[in-house]
Amino acid sequence: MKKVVVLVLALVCGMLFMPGQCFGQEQAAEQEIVIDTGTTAWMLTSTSLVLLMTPGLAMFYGGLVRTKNVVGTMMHSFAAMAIIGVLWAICGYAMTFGTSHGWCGWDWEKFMLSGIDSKMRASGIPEVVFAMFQGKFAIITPALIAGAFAERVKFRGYCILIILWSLLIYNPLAHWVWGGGYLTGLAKDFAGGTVIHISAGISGLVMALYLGSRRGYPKTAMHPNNLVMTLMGAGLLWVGWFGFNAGSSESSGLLTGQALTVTQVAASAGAVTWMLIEAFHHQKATSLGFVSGMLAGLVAITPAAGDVMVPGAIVLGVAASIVCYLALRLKSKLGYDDSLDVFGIHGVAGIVGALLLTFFLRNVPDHGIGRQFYYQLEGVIVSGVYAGVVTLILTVRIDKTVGLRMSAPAEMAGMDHSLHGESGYGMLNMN
Amino acid sequence: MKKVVVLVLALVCGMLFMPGQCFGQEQAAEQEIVIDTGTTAWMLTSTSLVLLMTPGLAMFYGGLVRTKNVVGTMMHSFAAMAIIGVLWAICGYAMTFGTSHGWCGWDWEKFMLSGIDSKMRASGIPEVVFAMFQGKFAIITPALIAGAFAERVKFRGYCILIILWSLLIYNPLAHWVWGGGYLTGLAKDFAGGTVIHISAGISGLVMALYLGSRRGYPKTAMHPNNLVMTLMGAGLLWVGWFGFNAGSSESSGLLTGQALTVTQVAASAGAVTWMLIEAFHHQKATSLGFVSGMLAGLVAITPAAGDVMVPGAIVLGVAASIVCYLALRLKSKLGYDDSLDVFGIHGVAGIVGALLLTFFLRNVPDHGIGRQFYYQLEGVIVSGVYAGVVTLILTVRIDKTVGLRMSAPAEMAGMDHSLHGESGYGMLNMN
Amino acid sequence: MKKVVVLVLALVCGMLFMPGQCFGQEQAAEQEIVIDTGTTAWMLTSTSLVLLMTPGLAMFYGGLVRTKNVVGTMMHSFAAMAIIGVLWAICGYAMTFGTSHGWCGWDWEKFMLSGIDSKMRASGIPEVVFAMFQGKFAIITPALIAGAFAERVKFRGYCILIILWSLLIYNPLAHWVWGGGYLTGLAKDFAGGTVIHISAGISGLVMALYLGSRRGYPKTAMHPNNLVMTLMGAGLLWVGWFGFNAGSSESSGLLTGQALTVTQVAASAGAVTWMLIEAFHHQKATSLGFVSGMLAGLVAITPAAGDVMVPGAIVLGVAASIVCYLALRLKSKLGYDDSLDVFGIHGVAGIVGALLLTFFLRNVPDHGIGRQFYYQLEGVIVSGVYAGVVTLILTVRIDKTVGLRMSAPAEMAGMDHSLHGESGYGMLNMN
Amino acid sequence: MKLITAIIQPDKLDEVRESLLKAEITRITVSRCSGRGRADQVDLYRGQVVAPDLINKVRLDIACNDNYVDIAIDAILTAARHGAEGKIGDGKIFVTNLERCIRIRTGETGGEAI
Amino acid sequence: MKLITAIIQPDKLDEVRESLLKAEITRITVSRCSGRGRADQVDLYRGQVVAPDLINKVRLDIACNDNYVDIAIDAILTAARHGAEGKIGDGKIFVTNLERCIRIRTGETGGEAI
Amino acid sequence: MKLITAIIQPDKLDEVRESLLKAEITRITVSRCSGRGRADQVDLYRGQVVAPDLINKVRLDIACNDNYVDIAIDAILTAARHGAEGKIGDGKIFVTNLERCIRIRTGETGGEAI
Ligand SMILES: Nc1ncnc2c1ncn2[C@@H]1O[C@H](COP(=O)(O)OP(=O)(O)O)[C@@H](O)[C@H]1O
Ligand SMILES: Nc1ncnc2c1ncn2[C@@H]1O[C@H](COP(=O)(O)OP(=O)(O)O)[C@@H](O)[C@H]1O
Ligand SMILES: Nc1ncnc2c1ncn2[C@@H]1O[C@H](COP(=O)(O)OP(=O)(O)O)[C@@H](O)[C@H]1O
Repeated sequence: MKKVVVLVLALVCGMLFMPGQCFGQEQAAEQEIVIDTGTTAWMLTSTSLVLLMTPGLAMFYGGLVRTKNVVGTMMHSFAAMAIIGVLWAICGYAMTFGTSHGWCGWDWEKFMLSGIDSKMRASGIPEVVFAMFQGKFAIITPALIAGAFAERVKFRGYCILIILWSLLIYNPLAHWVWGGGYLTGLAKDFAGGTVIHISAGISGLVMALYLGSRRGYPKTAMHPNNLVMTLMGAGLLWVGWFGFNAGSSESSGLLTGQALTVTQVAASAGAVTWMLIEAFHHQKATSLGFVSGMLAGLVAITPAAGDVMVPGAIVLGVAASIVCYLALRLKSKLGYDDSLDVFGIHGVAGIVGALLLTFFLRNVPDHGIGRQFYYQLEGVIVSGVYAGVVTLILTVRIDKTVGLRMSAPAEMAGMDHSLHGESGYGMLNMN
Repeated sequence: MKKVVVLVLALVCGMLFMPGQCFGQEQAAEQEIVIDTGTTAWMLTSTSLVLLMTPGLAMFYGGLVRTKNVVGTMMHSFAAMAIIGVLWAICGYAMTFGTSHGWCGWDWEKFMLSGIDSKMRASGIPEVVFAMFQGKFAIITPALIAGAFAERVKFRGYCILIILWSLLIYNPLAHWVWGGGYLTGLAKDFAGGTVIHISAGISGLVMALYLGSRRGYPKTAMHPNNLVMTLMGAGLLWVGWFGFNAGSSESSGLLTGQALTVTQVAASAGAVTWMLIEAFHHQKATSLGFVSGMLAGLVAITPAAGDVMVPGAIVLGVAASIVCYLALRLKSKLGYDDSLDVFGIHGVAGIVGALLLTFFLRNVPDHGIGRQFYYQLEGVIVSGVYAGVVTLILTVRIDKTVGLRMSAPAEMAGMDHSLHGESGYGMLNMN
Repeated sequence: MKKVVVLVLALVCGMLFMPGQCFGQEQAAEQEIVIDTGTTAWMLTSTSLVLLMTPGLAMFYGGLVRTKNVVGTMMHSFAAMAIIGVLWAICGYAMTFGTSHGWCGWDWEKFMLSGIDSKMRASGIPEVVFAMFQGKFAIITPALIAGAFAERVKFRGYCILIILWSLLIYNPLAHWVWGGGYLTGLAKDFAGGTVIHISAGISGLVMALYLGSRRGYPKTAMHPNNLVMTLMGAGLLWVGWFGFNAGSSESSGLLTGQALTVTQVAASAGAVTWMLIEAFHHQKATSLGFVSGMLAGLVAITPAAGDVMVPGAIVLGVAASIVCYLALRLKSKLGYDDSLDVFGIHGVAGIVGALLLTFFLRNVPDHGIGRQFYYQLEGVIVSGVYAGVVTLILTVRIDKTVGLRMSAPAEMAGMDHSLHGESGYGMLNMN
Repeated sequence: MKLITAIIQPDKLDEVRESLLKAEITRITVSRCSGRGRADQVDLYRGQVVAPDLINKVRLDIACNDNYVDIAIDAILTAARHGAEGKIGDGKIFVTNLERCIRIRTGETGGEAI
Repeated sequence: MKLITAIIQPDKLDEVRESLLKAEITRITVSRCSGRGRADQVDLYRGQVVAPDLINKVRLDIACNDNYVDIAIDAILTAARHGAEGKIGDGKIFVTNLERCIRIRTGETGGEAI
Repeated sequence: MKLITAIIQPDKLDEVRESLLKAEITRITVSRCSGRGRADQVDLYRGQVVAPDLINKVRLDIACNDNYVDIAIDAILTAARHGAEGKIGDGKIFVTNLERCIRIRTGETGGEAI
């Protein structure tokens, strides 16, 4: 814990002496871009919607674990909101969208967002709005990973992990794909299929493998403590995804509408497909299946939202659902414990979406479908390998020093009792 | 189940061979309408808000049934999100807003939304945004009906029912009232009082009567399993209704603001009225009463939102609350089992709103109040009779073939166990 | 109860004879302001977001009380939504933003919002939208206070209290600070630090002291019945606060983006700080601590949102968290029962924010920091003293007449049973 | 040693506990249950026997030495009744024989471990 | 007087209650529990003994006079079984001796108070 | 046959179950309860006797044949204690006599049905 504090103190000090308001001059020149209040309004709304996804994810994940881990699991998402919330404003935005220096970007004037306080972007929105919108993506990505090692990690280790993960993996990756780095403009990744879902999926897989299964898995069935809350969370995720995808157009117009449309269609198609599969296999359509299919559809359309039309969205949703369903069956055969299927849904559907979108592009690129597919593959592999390798290093280091895996008695007692000293549902006992 | 699959397969095949991107030429001409980013932003937001109402409804309804049916009841709303979500994009929009052919509309270029991919509407928003906004209404309407026969229908039958209900009832009705059909422009129905609430209310009533009561009703009190969740759902419904009503102005200006204002006022007035009634009758104001009054107010203002002012909104809210309260008392006398009062609230308050609004119009129409009242009555009767008759036919057919009513043992065991193989609140038992 | 009804009836009658639509002429002149659809869109969205905070607050507070009081506690927020919802439209807006008459404002044309039905504001939004946005603030403020005397007040007394509190405290205060009253323009209060949080905090403190502790406090630990719901509520509050603060800019541009940015940063900084403090003191970071810190940060940035930059936001968040943490420790020493820490969080963080912001202003005012600090202090003291004194008078009067404190047996049985005849979680028992 | 099991109305829990405390009985185990007693609502509905609904109750389990049994029962009886004459649904008390009792912390058994 | 405690599957609760009603046994207390019976899922997992998961069950407590005991047990047995031959997990019935029984409302004791 | 009822701390549930499994006791019923044991927090508050709060506990019910009783108790005792010396609140074990036991699926009774 001490190390964290030192880090934080260092940053706080740094910020007090930073060159605050001295960028006034340079800004003047750019100020001619007129503000587009409509686009700004939609980007502000999108920012709110994407932020809403994080509590939505907390509910989604929180409902799926066992009762004794519900608070701990929700805290994984909430902690990301707070920790990355500060970190992104301090240096994350600068690393991602600063002038490219190869591995990552950096501009001192973007440090603490001070230099962009009154800048505008070419799209007619204030740059701070763009920075905040992007910050919400940086928040939700580490929160996603937490599902892979649910119910068995220490909170302290987790906090340190997401700080480092964000600095060493998310920011560079996002920089490469969106910020002017070397993948920018090649692979199509409209709203973060590679940067967010594939990187989270692979990182989750690596950590789940390294940390090992929960005690008792897979012999002991671990039933969701609150499917009702998982459904509520799924509802918020769906709605929030409109901000996620349609907001990624950085506009409020045709492209925005198109992105929203295919998002809606792919989510629906994914959910319907999973229900049908289950109806055939088990004669019963489960609600957990429904939300898994919905999520698969949403993840698959994420990289494609700006570039495919309704039929493509249906195919992507259907395909993602089918492939994820098979992936989950494979997982139970392989027996590793990716507890809430971060890889099985986000990783797999992310890959399906990133590759399959090539065949449903609204405008076929000049370099042809084959070449585009190659770019897509490159994006997938680069994100996957980079995220996987660095995550492994981080996990090992943290587990060896601060400790990441909970002790057996603590795990049996549950995270809520052992790590947070609370219990999620006081109502269960008379009080 | 097989039939459903065949249907879906057929549609999917159809879509793969459809004339995809061949409408490019015709669009060029219309492209001169400049996009209004502000209006687009609000319509995108409204679309998100109305989508949020469906999980809100799932929570509202889910909290009111017994514990053993909570997942099944929430799945009614979620299934509508997915199924109608796909169906609307494929053919619902074309049937509703295509060129009128009498019973319904149709344009091949609206099939799969392909031809409108880059069209604009006169209001300055992309047509896909309008299509998505309208699609959310198509989703929530069948979900509303599900409350009338809660706790006793088979999931498979329900899914087939809502597909057919949407195709045969919702799309034509919406076409008549909004899409250029023969009622367009006569009856005032700003945001769907007739199309949505009256048609859902009457359909629910018909189905509740045909399917019969839940086992044990009304002797056995059936307590809500989670009023707390019902309250949360009510909160989301209220907020979502701003999108519902203010979004129906298809603008971001004066009319939008006026619609939002009266929505807020009518909801408040309805809730306050019900609390006062209960305070007099029972000395206790229940939370269930509160949300019922709120809902009555919201439903009543729906057809009127664009045309009445604050005093009218108060009267509508108060009147709807009083009439619904009486209607529910009458129901318990009559003894039929409209489980969550779809008719008692949506049907009755919808009728109250549609008729009463005539006397509070901001601008009295040229043809006079009497004539307007006649139009309103016509709208109510046409929607009610059409929805009622077709629903009856559908219900009987489905119940006789696929089966709609659950068997007695399955009903006693609960939908969650019998139909979905899940239980909503794992936390209730040690695990 | 009778008195309430008489009041309501009187108002309803008044409204039916009011000079309704006779303001048409005067409006014509102002109609030249063109509507800004983008700003309108954002203000409509903000209105929805701030409304969402009230159910969010219901969840936040509802989760913290004991099981037997969950419905009653949530109803405090919901009742405010309905009661103040009507009251604000009838006369609240007129009292706050009408032409100043010293103690409060008033314009007959603002009564029932009739005269502003089609007016525009200089910012390019319809005045009704502004009225509705402001109305949401009027709703949430009394709902906030309810946390201070949770689990022990009669519902009837509470309803009367919030009506009078709104009329006699909120409307005048808001008028002084924002509506053209004598504090307007002096103290910086961007989104309601003094008017909302300090006034609510002090009022809560006064009432908690007057009404006395809950039976058993502080010897008996009173565990939260549903921390999970409190976390969900916290999520909604954070998201809603974007509307609260960024909406208070009454624009959709640079200032809006800046306000949103510092809101995000201060919330994060507050939450992180509280987690660190707890990690040091107790080796465990609780979720309740997390949300307390988050709330402290959000409250502290509220008056400052338009005027500080990221470093200032971090300092405000950190400082608010630390001071609130100390305040809560002090409270447990003093032993009074501000049940959900309305004063400890809203009051204290509100004061911290209002004073501290002076030192982080983006643009130092011409009259210098010292003078500004004096204005801030004046704002704090005026709001605090006025709210405190009038609240005390109201509380005593209502407690002596209608009754405010529940009887001992009723309190032991719980509000849900005694006052509402319901139980929040039917699922807890087999049914 | 006896095991006293009382089923009471939830709204009386606090009063019963205070009454037991006054009688110096502090150890107790409480759990939720649902129940149906006097079954006056049982009836035929459309010709079918219908299971009447269950009502929320609270179950108290108190292990005590023989000389405390009557004291405990009296404490419950006075506090759990609604009004002077009681109301239907006020509840019931069951007494069974307790053969052994062991305190987990110390391993003590018998009367001392109660 | 005996106290009958039955652990049954949740989906059979309504059927069991109707069956008891037919046998004129109306008074009952119901609560949630989790259980594990026939432990065929217990196994070694990577060399460790693993606690198999608990399954949702419902617990019925019925106090009745001696002449009603067999009637009650029969009523439960018929209704709680899944299918004609029963399924693993169908549950179990325990009978203990009830020494005293007191109706809180009236203070009646013994057989009349059941 | 005896019925063993143990009230333990929730965080020890998994350990106790593993310990019972090792002792070859697999059948069990578990439910939530709240409890108050050593009542050192009871006190006067502003002159009023106050009901101290209830703490979350878990209740285990194990029916077993006489020769298994001590084995089961030992298994619980070792696993449910916090640390070597135990902590206040570790819980308690009650043993009552079980007269009959019936397996619903087969209708078997007595020792075999346990
Ligand atoms: N014979 C019984 N067996 C099991 N539980 C009982 C019995 N009698 C009463 N109870 C429990 O006590 C609760 C209150 O019973 P009450 O209605 O006061 O009893 P009575 O009808 O005998 O006056 C019931 O809801 C039930 O849970
Ligand atoms: N010996 C026992 N002690 C405690 N509870 C038992 C016992 N045997 C069975 N139960 C309870 O009965 C439930 C159903 O048991 P079941 O699997 O039908 O028993 P069996 O394996 O003996 O056929 C179990 O889940 C458990 O709650
Ligand atoms: N005499 C009793 N009657 C009923 N329950 C008891 C009794 N003694 C203990 N318990 C239960 O056991 C739990 C743990 O008790 P504990 O504090 O360990 O007991 P002790 O104070 O005797 O050491 C209590 O919370 C309560 O639920």
